[in-house]
Amino acid sequence: MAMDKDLLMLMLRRMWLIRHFETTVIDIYSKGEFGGAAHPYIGEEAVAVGACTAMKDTDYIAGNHRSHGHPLAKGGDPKRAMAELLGRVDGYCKGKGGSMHLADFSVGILGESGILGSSVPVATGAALAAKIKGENFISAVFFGDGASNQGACHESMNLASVWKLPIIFICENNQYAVTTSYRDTVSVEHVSDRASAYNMPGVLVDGQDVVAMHEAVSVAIERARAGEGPSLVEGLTYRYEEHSLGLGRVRRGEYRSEDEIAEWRKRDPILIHEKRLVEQGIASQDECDALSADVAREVEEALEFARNSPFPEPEALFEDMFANPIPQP
Amino acid sequence: MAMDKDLLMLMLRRMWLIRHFETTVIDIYSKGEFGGAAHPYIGEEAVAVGACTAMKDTDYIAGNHRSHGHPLAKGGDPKRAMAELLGRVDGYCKGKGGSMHLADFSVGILGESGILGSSVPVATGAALAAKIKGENFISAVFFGDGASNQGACHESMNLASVWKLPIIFICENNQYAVTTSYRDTVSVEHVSDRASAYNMPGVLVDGQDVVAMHEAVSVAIERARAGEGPSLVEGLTYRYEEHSLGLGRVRRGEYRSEDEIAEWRKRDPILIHEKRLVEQGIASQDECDALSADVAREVEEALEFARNSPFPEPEALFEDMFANPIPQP
Amino acid sequence: MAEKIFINAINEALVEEMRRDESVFIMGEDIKRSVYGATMGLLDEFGEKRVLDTPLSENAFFGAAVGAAAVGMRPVVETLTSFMWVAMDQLVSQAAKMRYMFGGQVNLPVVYRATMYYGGGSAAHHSDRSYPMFMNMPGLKIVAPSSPADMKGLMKTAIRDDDVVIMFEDGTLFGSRGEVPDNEDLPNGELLIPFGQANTLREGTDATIVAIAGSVPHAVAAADELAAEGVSVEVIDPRTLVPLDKASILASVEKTGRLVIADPAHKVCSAASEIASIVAEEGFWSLQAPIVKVASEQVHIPYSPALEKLVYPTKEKILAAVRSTLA
Amino acid sequence: MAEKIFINAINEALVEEMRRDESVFIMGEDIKRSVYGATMGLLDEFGEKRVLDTPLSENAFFGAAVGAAAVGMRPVVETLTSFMWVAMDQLVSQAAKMRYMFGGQVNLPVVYRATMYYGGGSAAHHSDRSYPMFMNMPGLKIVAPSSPADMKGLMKTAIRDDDVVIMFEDGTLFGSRGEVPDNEDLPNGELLIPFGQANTLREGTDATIVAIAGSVPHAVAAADELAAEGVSVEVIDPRTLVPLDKASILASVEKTGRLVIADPAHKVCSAASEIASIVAEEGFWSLQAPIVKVASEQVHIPYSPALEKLVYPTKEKILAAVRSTLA
Ligand SMILES: Cc1ncc(C[n+]2csc(CCOP(=O)(O)OP(=O)(O)O)c2C)c(N)n1
Ligand SMILES: Cc1ncc(C[n+]2csc(CCOP(=O)(O)OP(=O)(O)O)c2C)c(N)n1
Ligand SMILES: [Mg+2]
Ligand SMILES: [Mg+2]
Repeated sequence: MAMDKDLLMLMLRRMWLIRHFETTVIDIYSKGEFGGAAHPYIGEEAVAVGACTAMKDTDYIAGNHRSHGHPLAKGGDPKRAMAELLGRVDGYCKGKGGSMHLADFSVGILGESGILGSSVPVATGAALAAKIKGENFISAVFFGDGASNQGACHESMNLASVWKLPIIFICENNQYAVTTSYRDTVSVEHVSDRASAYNMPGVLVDGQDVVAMHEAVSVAIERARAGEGPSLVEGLTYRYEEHSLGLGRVRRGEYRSEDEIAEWRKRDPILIHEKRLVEQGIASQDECDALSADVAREVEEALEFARNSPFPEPEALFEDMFANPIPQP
Repeated sequence: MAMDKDLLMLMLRRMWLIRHFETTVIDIYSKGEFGGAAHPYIGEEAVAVGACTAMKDTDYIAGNHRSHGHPLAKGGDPKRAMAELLGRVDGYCKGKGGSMHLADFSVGILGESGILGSSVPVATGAALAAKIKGENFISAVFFGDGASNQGACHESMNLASVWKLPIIFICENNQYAVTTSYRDTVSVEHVSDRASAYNMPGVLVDGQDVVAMHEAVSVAIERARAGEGPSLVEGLTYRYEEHSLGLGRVRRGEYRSEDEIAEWRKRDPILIHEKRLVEQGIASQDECDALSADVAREVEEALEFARNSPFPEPEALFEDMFANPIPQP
Repeated sequence: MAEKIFINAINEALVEEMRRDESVFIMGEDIKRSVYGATMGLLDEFGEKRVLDTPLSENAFFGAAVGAAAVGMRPVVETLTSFMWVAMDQLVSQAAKMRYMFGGQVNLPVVYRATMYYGGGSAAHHSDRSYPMFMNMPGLKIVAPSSPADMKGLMKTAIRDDDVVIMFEDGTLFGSRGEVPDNEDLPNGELLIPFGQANTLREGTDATIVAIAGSVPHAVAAADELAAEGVSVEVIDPRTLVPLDKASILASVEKTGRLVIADPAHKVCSAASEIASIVAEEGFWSLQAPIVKVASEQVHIPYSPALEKLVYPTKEKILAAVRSTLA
Repeated sequence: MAEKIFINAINEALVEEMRRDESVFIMGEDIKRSVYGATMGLLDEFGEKRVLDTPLSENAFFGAAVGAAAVGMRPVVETLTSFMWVAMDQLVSQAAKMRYMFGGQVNLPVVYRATMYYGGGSAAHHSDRSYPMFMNMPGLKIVAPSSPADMKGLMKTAIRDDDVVIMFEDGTLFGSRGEVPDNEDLPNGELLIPFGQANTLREGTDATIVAIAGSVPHAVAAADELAAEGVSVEVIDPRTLVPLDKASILASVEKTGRLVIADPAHKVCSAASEIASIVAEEGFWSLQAPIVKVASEQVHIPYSPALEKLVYPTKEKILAAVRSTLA
C-alpha cells in the first residue's frame, strides 16, 4: 500500500500526541491533580493510530477503559479530553465521564466504556444502522486480550457475521489483563484464531508497527464497505506502564520481568515509525523531533485549557439524564 | 467400541421411555391436564440417551428447556418427572419446577434450566469441583443450536479449556430455534467448528444414531477423566413436534416443509437402533416390541402415580427458599 | 371508539409508528412469524431490513439497539422480562448510563418491549416482573400499561421519545379488551398518551388504591365491590413508573386519607414500596391509617397452579387491605 | 480487642474460614496478587487449587460457583458491584432461583463479595451500589457491614451459611478502623455474627436513624452532633438487608416516633424505600412525623468531584432530615 507523506506524518503526529498526553497525565495524576482510575496507553499507540487513520470522520469507533488513545487517534481534541480528565465543564462530557468515558460523537467517537466487552455490542449496532440505512460508514471497536473472553464479544461477532455488518473488531493484545497473562486465560494461541468460529477473516498484526496496523485495518474496512462483513484484527502490543494509575497494589516485578519490558521497549512504535521515515527518506529525524516538540506544546496548551476551565455548577448534576427531562423523584 | 447387549438394550429402553413419555405428555397437555410450556424431545432421543448411557450415576448433567429427555436418559424416574409436570408434591421439585425444571440430584441431574445457555456455567462449575476435589466425576451439559450463540457458552468453553475441566459440551443441533433455522443465526457451518476457538476437540455426530453418540461422548469422557480437558460434541438431530406445547401461533408450514419432516422421520433414532439390533442378531423385533410395550406400561403407571399425587399445600409456597430459612418480609 | 384486544393495540402502535418514521425498525426472536403475537404483518409491510429475527444473544442485540440509536435509528426490541437478565450489561451499562456519562452528547431513542408472562404456569424462569429493579437504576423510562388504549397511546409516545423506554407489557392482560379511540375521532388524528400522567379509573373519597399493570383490573373489581357496600374508593393507575405522577397520588391521599398499593412485582423494594415511601414522606399529614402494600409474596414463582395462584395480588387481597385501612 | 482496618478484617475472615474448611475456595480476577487487597497471602497459604484467577468472564465464573456449590464446594467469589451486570443471568436465574425451583433439593453455599467503589471519581461504570435491586429478587441473602468487626463476623457467617449470600463491601470504609475482638477473648474462640440482627450504635429517644453501609459513620456523626445540642437520636445499622431485622427498627420508632433512613443507594425503590414502607404499614401508629429518606440522588455517578460529592448522603443531609422531623 503506497502511503503519502501526509498520512505517514499524521500517524507520527497522533502517536506523539498520545505519548505526550499520557506522559502529562501520569505526571499530573501523581501530583494529585485528578483522581479515579486512568489507564495509560503508552507503548500501544500504533494500534489505535494505525486503525483510526484508516477511517473517515463519518466512521465510528468505540473503546474501553484504556481510553485516551482511541479518541486522540480518531481526531479527538486533546483540550477537551484533558478538561474531561480534570472534571471540567469544557470536557467532552462536561466532566461527567472522566478518564474512562471520553466520547466525541462529532468525529465518530461513540465513547469509551469501563465495563469489559460492553462497548462491543454498541459498536455492532452502529454497523447495523449503516446496513439498514444503506449508508457506507463502518464501525470499529477496540477491546483487550482479557475482554475477548467476555460473552459480549462472542455474541457480537456472531451477530455481525450472520448479518454481514460493516464492523472491525480490533483486539489490542497487550499480553496482560492487569496482572494476568493472556496465556492463562485465552484458550487459543492468538485471539485472532477465533475468527474462524465466526466465519470471518482473523488477522494477526504487529501492533508496534503503525503501518502494518493501518494496512490490515484498511483491508478489513474495504471488505466491510463492500458489504462482505466483519473482520477480527489482533494487534500484538505491550503496555509499558502499570495497569491503572491509582491502583497502587500492582507491583510489576511480580507478574512480568524488567527484561520483558526492556525487550518490548526496543520495539517502541514511535521509534519504529520514525526509523522507517528517516531510512526511507520521507522525513528527517529533525522533522520528527520538531513534530514531537510541536505536539508537546499542543498537550501543554491542552493542560492549560483544562486547568482554566471551571468545574461544573451544582445544577449540572441533574442535567443530561434525559433528552426529554422528567422531574426528579 | 464393542457394546454388550445389556447396554444396547438399555439404550433402546431409554429411547422408548422418552418417546412414550413425550407422547403421553402431548396427549394429556392437549386435554388440558397441565399448563405452561412443555418442549417435546421426540425425534432427538438418541442424543441424550447416547450421551447419558456413557456416564455414571456419579457424573453430572445439566440441561435446558427441552427438558424431559435428559433426565430420563440419565436414569431419572418417570413417575417423579410426570408428577412434576402435573405440579404435584411427589414431583422431583415438589411441583415447584414443572416441565422446564426437572432435576434429580441423586442421580447426577443438576437440573434443567429455562434460560438459554444459563445452565452451561453451572455444569462447568460441577466440573471445576471435580478438579479441585481431585475426584474423577465428569459433567456434561446439553444446549441447542440457538443457545450456542449465547455468551454463556463462549465464556464457559473458554474457562473449561484454560482450566482443563472434565466437561462435555453437547450441542443438540435440531436445526431450528423455534422458527429460525440455525443457518440464519450461527455464523459457521457447524457449531462444533467452534471448538477450535477453544482449543478443544469438536466432533460432529449423527445425532440419530444412539451408538454414534455414545461412542463420541465416551471418547470425550475418557479424555475428561484423564485430565485432558473438555470437548464439544454436536449431535445433528431433528425435532418432529413444534417448538413448545402451548405456543399455538407457530405454524410449521411457514418455516419448514412437510417434506423435510418426512425425510428426517426416515432416520428415526429408534428405527435406526432397532434395525441395527435386529440385523446384527442382537435382539429380535419381537423383543424390541415387547420392550416398547413394557416401557409404555411404565409410562402409564407414571401417569397414574402422578395423577394420584396431591397438589402441594399452601404452606409449601414459603418452603424451600433457603436452607437456613429467614422470616417472610 | 372500537373495542380492541390488548395485544392488537401493541401491533397497531407499531404499524402506525413504522409507517410514520422510516428510522423505526424492530428486532427480536421469531418476530417475523410473530410467535408471540404482537408483530403480526410487520414483515410483509416493512420488509426484512426493518423486521429482524436475531440470533439468541440478547446482550448483543439489546446493545446493538443502543448503538443503532446513537447513530440515528429508532429501534424497538421485542423480548420477555425473563430474557433481560442475560442482557443486563447492555441495559444498565449502556442504555441507562450512556447519555449522562457522555454529558448529554447523544440521544438514545430505544424501546425495549418486555413482556411479563406470569400466572399461567411459566415457573421461576419465565415469570419475572422486574420493573422495580429497573426503577432503582436511573436513566430508564418505565411504562406499564393496563388497557389496550393506554398500551397503544403509550407505545406510540415511547417510540417517539428520544430516551430509552422499557415497556413492561403485562401478559395477563394480553387477551383483555377495551375501548380504543379511532384515529379519525382524535384531535390530531392519533392516540398519544404523555408520560407521567396517572389515570384515575374510579373516583372516590374513602380510600385510594394505586394499582400497577395487571393489578389494575383486580383493583377496579375491588373498588366496584366496595362501592356496592357504600365505600367510595379511588383507583389510580400511574401508567408510567418513571416518571411517576406523584402529584395525582398525593392529591388522592389528601382526599381519602387511606392508601393501598397493588403491585404484581415482588414486594421488597417494589414500586409499591417506593410509592408508600413517597406518601409516608410527602403525604404523611394526610394519612389516617397505615399504608398497605399488596404485592407478590417474596418467593420465586412456583410452577404448580396450586401454589402460583397464592402469589399475586388478587381482588380478595386488595379488598381485605382496603377494609383494614378503614377498620 | 485490637484495632483493625476494614479490608484486613475481610482477609482475616477468609483466612480463618479457609483454614477451617477445605471445601472453601476463592476465585476472582487478579486475586492471587491481591490487586484489590482483600486476598493477601491466600495463594501462599492455600495454593493454586483454592485461589483461582479467572478469565474475564464473570457470567461463567459466577455460575461456576453455583455449580461447584451444588456438588459440595463452598466458593467465595470476589468481584465489584459494577461487574455483576454482566453476570446477572447466573446471579438471578441460577444463584437466586435454583434452590426453590428444584424444590429444595440442593444447597448453594456461595458467597459473592461485591465491592462498592464510589465517592472517589470512579464515575458511572464503577460506582454501583446495587443491593436494592437484589433485595427485590427473592433467594439471596444480602449483607452490608459497616465496621471491621461486623465485616469479619458477618463474612464468617456468610461462608458457613448454606445459602447464596452477597456481601456488599463498601469501598468508602475499606480504610476505616475499628475494634475487632480477639478470638481468644470470644466464647467459642471465634467471631460469628448472626444474620438478621441489627446493631444499635447510639441509643436515643427523640428520633431514629436507620443507616446502611457507608452511611453509618455519617449517621453516627450526625447523632453525636445532635446529642451535643441535647437531641437524643438512636442510630440503627441493620447490617443484613435480607433478612432484615424489622423488629429492632419498629421498636425504635415506637420509642422515638421519628424516622430518617440514610442509604447510599439510589433513592427510588431503595432499601430506604422498603424500610419506610414497612414502618408506614407496621409502625404507622407510632409515627409522629413524616419518614425522611436520605439516599443518593437519582442520577448516575458523575466523574467530576464537583458533582459527585453532591450525590450521596452526608452528615449534613442527615442532620437536616432529622431536624425536619423534629420541627
Ligand atoms: C466486566 C468487567 N470485569 C472486570 C473489570 C475490571 N478490569 C478493568 S480493566 C481489566 C483488565 C482488562 O484487560 P484487557 O482487556 O486485556 O485490557 P488492557 O487493560 O490490557 O488494555 C479488568 C479486569 C471491568 N472493568 N469490567
Ligand atoms: C435467554 C433466552 N432467550 C430466549 C428464550 C426463548 N426461547 C426458549 S427456547 C428458544 C429456542 C431455543 O432454540 P435451541 O437452543 O436451538 O433449542 P431447541 O428449542 O431447538 O431445542 C427460545 C428462543 C429463552 N428461553 N431464553
Ligand atoms: Mg490486555
Ligand atoms: Mg434448536
